[in-house]
Amino acid sequence: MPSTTYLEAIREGLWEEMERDPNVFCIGEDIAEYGGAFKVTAGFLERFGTRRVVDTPISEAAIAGAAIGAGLMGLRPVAEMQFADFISCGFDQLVNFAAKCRYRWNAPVPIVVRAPSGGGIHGGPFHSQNPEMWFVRTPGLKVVCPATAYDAKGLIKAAIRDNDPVIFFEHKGLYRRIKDELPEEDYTVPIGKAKVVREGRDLSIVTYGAMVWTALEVADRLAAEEGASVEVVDLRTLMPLDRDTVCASARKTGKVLLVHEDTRTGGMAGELAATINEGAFEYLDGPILRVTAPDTPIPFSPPLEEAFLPNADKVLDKARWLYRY
Amino acid sequence: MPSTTYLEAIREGLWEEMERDPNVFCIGEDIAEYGGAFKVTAGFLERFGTRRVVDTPISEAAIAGAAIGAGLMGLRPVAEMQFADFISCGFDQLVNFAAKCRYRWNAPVPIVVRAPSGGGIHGGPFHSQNPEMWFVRTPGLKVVCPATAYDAKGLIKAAIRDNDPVIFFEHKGLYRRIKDELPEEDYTVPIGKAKVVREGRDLSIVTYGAMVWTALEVADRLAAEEGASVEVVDLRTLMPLDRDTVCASARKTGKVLLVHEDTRTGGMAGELAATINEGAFEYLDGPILRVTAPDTPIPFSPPLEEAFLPNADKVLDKARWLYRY
Amino acid sequence: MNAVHATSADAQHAQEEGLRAELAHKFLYYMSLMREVEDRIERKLYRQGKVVGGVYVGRGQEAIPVGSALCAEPEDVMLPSHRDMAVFFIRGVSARRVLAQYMGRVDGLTRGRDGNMHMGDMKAGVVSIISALAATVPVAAGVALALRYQGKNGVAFSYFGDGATSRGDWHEGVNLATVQKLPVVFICNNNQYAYSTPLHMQMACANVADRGAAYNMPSEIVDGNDVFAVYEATRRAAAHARAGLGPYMLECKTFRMTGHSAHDAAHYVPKEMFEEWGKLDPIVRLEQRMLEESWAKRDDLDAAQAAVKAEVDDAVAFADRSPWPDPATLLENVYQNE
Amino acid sequence: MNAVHATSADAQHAQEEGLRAELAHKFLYYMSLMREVEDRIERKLYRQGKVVGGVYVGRGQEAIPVGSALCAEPEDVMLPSHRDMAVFFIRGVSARRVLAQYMGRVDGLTRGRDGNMHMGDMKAGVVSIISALAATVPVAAGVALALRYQGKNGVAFSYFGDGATSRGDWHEGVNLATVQKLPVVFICNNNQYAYSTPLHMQMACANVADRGAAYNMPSEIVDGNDVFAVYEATRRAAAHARAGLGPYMLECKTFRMTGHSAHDAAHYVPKEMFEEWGKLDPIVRLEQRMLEESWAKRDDLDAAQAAVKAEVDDAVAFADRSPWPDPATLLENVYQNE
Ligand SMILES: Cc1ncc(C[n+]2csc(CCOP(=O)(O)OP(=O)(O)O)c2C)c(N)n1
Ligand SMILES: Cc1ncc(C[n+]2csc(CCOP(=O)(O)OP(=O)(O)O)c2C)c(N)n1
Ligand SMILES: [Mg+2]
Ligand SMILES: [Mg+2]
Repeated sequence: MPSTTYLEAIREGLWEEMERDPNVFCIGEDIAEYGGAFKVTAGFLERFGTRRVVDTPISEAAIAGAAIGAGLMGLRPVAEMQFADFISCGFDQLVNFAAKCRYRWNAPVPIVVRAPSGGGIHGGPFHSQNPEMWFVRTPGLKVVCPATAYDAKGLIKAAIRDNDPVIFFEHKGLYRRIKDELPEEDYTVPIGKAKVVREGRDLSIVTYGAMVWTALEVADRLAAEEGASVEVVDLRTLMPLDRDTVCASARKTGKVLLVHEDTRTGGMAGELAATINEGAFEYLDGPILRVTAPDTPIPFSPPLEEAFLPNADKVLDKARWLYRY
Repeated sequence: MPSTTYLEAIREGLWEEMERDPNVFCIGEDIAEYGGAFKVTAGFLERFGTRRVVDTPISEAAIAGAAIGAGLMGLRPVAEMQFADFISCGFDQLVNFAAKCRYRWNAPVPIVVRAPSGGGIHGGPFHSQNPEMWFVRTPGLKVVCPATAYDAKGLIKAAIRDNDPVIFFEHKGLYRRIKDELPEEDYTVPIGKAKVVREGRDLSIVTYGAMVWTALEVADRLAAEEGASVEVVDLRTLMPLDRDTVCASARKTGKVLLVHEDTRTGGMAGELAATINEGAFEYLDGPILRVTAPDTPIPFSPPLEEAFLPNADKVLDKARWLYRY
Repeated sequence: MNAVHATSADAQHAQEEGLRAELAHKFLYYMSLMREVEDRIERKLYRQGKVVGGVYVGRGQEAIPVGSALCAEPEDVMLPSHRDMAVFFIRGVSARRVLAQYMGRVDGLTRGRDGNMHMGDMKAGVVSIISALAATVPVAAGVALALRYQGKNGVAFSYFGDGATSRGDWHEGVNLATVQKLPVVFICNNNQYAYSTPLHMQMACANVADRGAAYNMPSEIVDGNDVFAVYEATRRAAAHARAGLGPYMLECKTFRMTGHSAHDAAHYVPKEMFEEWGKLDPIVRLEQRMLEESWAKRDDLDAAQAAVKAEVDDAVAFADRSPWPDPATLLENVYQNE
Repeated sequence: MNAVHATSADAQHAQEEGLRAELAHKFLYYMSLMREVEDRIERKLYRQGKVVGGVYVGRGQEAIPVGSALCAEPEDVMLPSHRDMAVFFIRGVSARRVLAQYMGRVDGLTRGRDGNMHMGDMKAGVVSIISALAATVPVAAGVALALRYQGKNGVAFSYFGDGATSRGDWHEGVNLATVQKLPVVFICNNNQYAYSTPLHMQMACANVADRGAAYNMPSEIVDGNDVFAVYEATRRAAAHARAGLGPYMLECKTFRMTGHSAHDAAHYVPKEMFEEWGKLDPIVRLEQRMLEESWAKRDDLDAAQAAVKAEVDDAVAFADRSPWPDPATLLENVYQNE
């Protein structure tokens, strides 16, 4: 198989699910004739028609709400937010309607909301956000953040087949940067399972999304520099959180560095720090540290954005410190 | 001075600020003639007129947006959400407009959004939520959660005088349950400062909102039971977070129990766990633990709601365990 | 016209009369049942502390859910708002289960997890509201989209109050439904207040129906206290939607004959409005018409009311016996298989 | 009519002519400046990589910001959308600063913290948009509320595209403004597309102005490519709002003579539309009228265009010299005193 980009992997996963299950359909802004702002659904209109590729007015609440209504009826809508940043415009539908139907009245809402997120593309404060924590903290929603093309395809398929609402964050910076050889056959990646993407003994870096690649680079560099053996855990799903894999890694290495592109306060690292405290405190040989974006909006200008985003140098600094601790 | 309820304290603070500063005005649903769903603004219409007590249509986004517009013009709007649960309907205005104006274009948005939150009143999934973390994780917003009548009055005044957007969570369960003798004179309580409400040596309970009272009860009970000296820290403000006070307490007692009424995953306890790890790891004599509501919507029926909410028994169990650790 | 024709016309007329009489009895049953259940809840169970939390009733507005929902076909899907209890009865949900819902018991549609009208059952074709007003409007568009997608001939019935039309979700949902020409009947109960807020502080247009122009959507004003009028209008609206012509809105003018909720004395409503609208009580009007048209005698009506009371007595007893939810189940069903 | 009268009428006429000519020159200056700055950005700086991120231009729509904003009084507050660059120029923000903004430099209105039209300056009376479309509409209501509160006679100018009217925030903002009778002029540039989505997939009504009925708001359709028409209509609208009669909406029909953004080739737009609307270019039309009315000679116009080009040359050079923001400032000004 030729090498497939992260974006193409999502497109393929979506396409195959549309082929497999006539209940799957797409809904969003500019997704039909235009094929979506990032062209994830390019060609879908020609293959599946307007019935299954539904262009909407600029109405994120209506997109979310219509997906919910169709989901309650047994369809499997895949809604696209043009940018994850606009998900706040349909927020109530997701956190209050979709998230609580099953618990309240036993009504499954099997929807997927695709949300292109993340920085590094000079998108500025409104085209670069990482809003995953709004949803991680909302019981009833699942939150997925793939880092690789393989996982992106396997997870979009799993999300579509899942019987709960899934917010699917696609990192824009990975869309065309990351590739994988993908299997010919149908496969899924289970929601709720983290993956140890590199085994190590001395230090764990727990992360997700684009920062997985940063962590891998840091693992290489710290090995070269100090002979350190760094384990990298890719969470892949933030909710439900695979606490076992995280704690197992913490128990094994005794030192944990948490990394995310999202801003610091109230970010995923906090939840992980609490989890590791609860599940591996006695194994810790050093403080649980975190490298994250600072608590600011995401600036536009390249030098500011670069200063804002975590990168390998920043992660390496903390990793080295913790390794030597 | 006669004893003043938490609700009355907020009302007084708001009233006095309206008297003090002609730029302060209120905007929200049913706040004028009706005086608000909880009667916080009862009598305001008669005193201040429709110009300064603005009833709106059912439009949380418009309430938030209009407050922002007026704030940009130099007024000091105090917007009321009828219940904190509806803040998700005006979400984008708060997290994307209000939060980012100062950073982006140096435009202060001195607004206060009052949001009656919290459970224990059989309000069910849509009238009991604690949505503070949506805002704590959004740089540019301040988040305040008073636990006492004294603080409620001092903080609403500080919030109104603050030049940044403040989300002011009022715990509905405290409205009429909690009282204080309030000073005659004008006073404020600084935003961003936690308070050690009970000094102790053996164990710290860090919490906020209604759970402060639970923590104090637990401190008494653990003292009686085991002779333990429990320190209780009331955060009062969640953002900006007073990390120093939290870490100082952790360094002093070496054992920290984090408590909140909000659900577990992605809750404030995570942020605190990370903060304490970073600032007091070497002083820890036991794992940082947390007692929170579980990750479910908030159920309506009294036996379920009781099982859902953290209470003194649940906190005491963990506190005892940690004390003996 | 010859004898045969005359006879068949007579027969048809008689048959129509019979159908109308039958319909009137159905109307009466459901309207009375709703009135009685809500009365018990608001005036007894709530005051006894057996119903807790927010209680909103539809007293005086019963003609709207009843007249409209009785037009619905089995495939149609209902999205009632918080003053439309009769929709549940018409969809086959018993008074027993509704009362158990209000009392937070396991036999309620949400098994105690939610209260009052916050309930639904997809098997009965009823979607639960959430508190956020108008949130069901975009959801109704999605339901209608699915009905069409699935090749069904069903219609979504989307209910809301006058105040809910101020919400962004309302606009987005109606706009999407009209652009997509989806089979939705929008049913507004314009009871002239939203909590304490009178209509003119909610919208600058005189009628909710005036909002229809913004969506090029046919919109009709209906006497919401005349159950026959609601029924006829809904038939027109549903036929329009079912024919693939897109959404249709009904503005049913009515009045909320109570406070906003059980704890609201509605001091802000001029007394005369209660008096004036009290004279237009939809159940009284229906009974009068039934007597006038000789569809029923006073005795029949009394018997019907007695039967409803008995049914509700039984339902209250049932609900009162229904177990409380087991706290051990608290964590179940947030996600599937948990 | 005696001689004195005739003379004074003539004088008045001459004076009016003079004013119109002067106005036309102003129109031309601002429209040309916007066109030229945006051309440089889209066709040069963006392709050179000197402007990064999303670039949206208002080519062909310049008459709308220019004709409307030139009606604004100093106290009025502008809330431009993303194709209204000229509003900034009219409010005294130089081309230098606008270009520095696009290039992410410290001399941009956001000092590099945000890009393109995401900028504002309360001292100039301009509120910055955020990306979320129509989010400024409720904010405009709040600005207008404040103007009235403060006893000012100002008006808020709220700009948006056709597609933005689908958003809930638009509805809520317009509804609040009309209920409160706030001094807002709503100015829609209906350029017939929202990104790739044509009008009929955005709304079921034929005109954005049709939405006005839902709010009992006077709404006028204007030739958006005729700057005089926009100017006259805005004067009517602003006078209405200023007189305390509440909001007034203008739907300026126009066409987006580009793709949605610099990276969109707009294959989905039928070629004929570009051709047809190309003939209605507002700058060309204005120049023609100026020649016809003898307000200017060809040479004057050429000189004016040359002056604009020179101004923009200077502005680009300025922006290019403007420093990058210092990464050390990253954390500043999230809150006050930080
Ligand atoms: C988004 C939102 N804001 C506020 C409320 C609180 N609230 C509940 S009912 C109500 C009034 C509703 O008025 P209307 O839509 O006319 O329905 P009615 O109660 O009159 O039937 C309000 C303000 C809510 N439920 N949702
Ligand atoms: C809430 C929201 N959803 C989606 C977008 C992405 N987006 C940016 S501009 C645009 C089209 C806007 O159309 P219109 O309002 O007609 O303005 P125009 O660009 O045509 O001037 C879209 C969909 C956005 N900015 N905000
Ligand atoms: Mg109403
Ligand atoms: Mg447009």
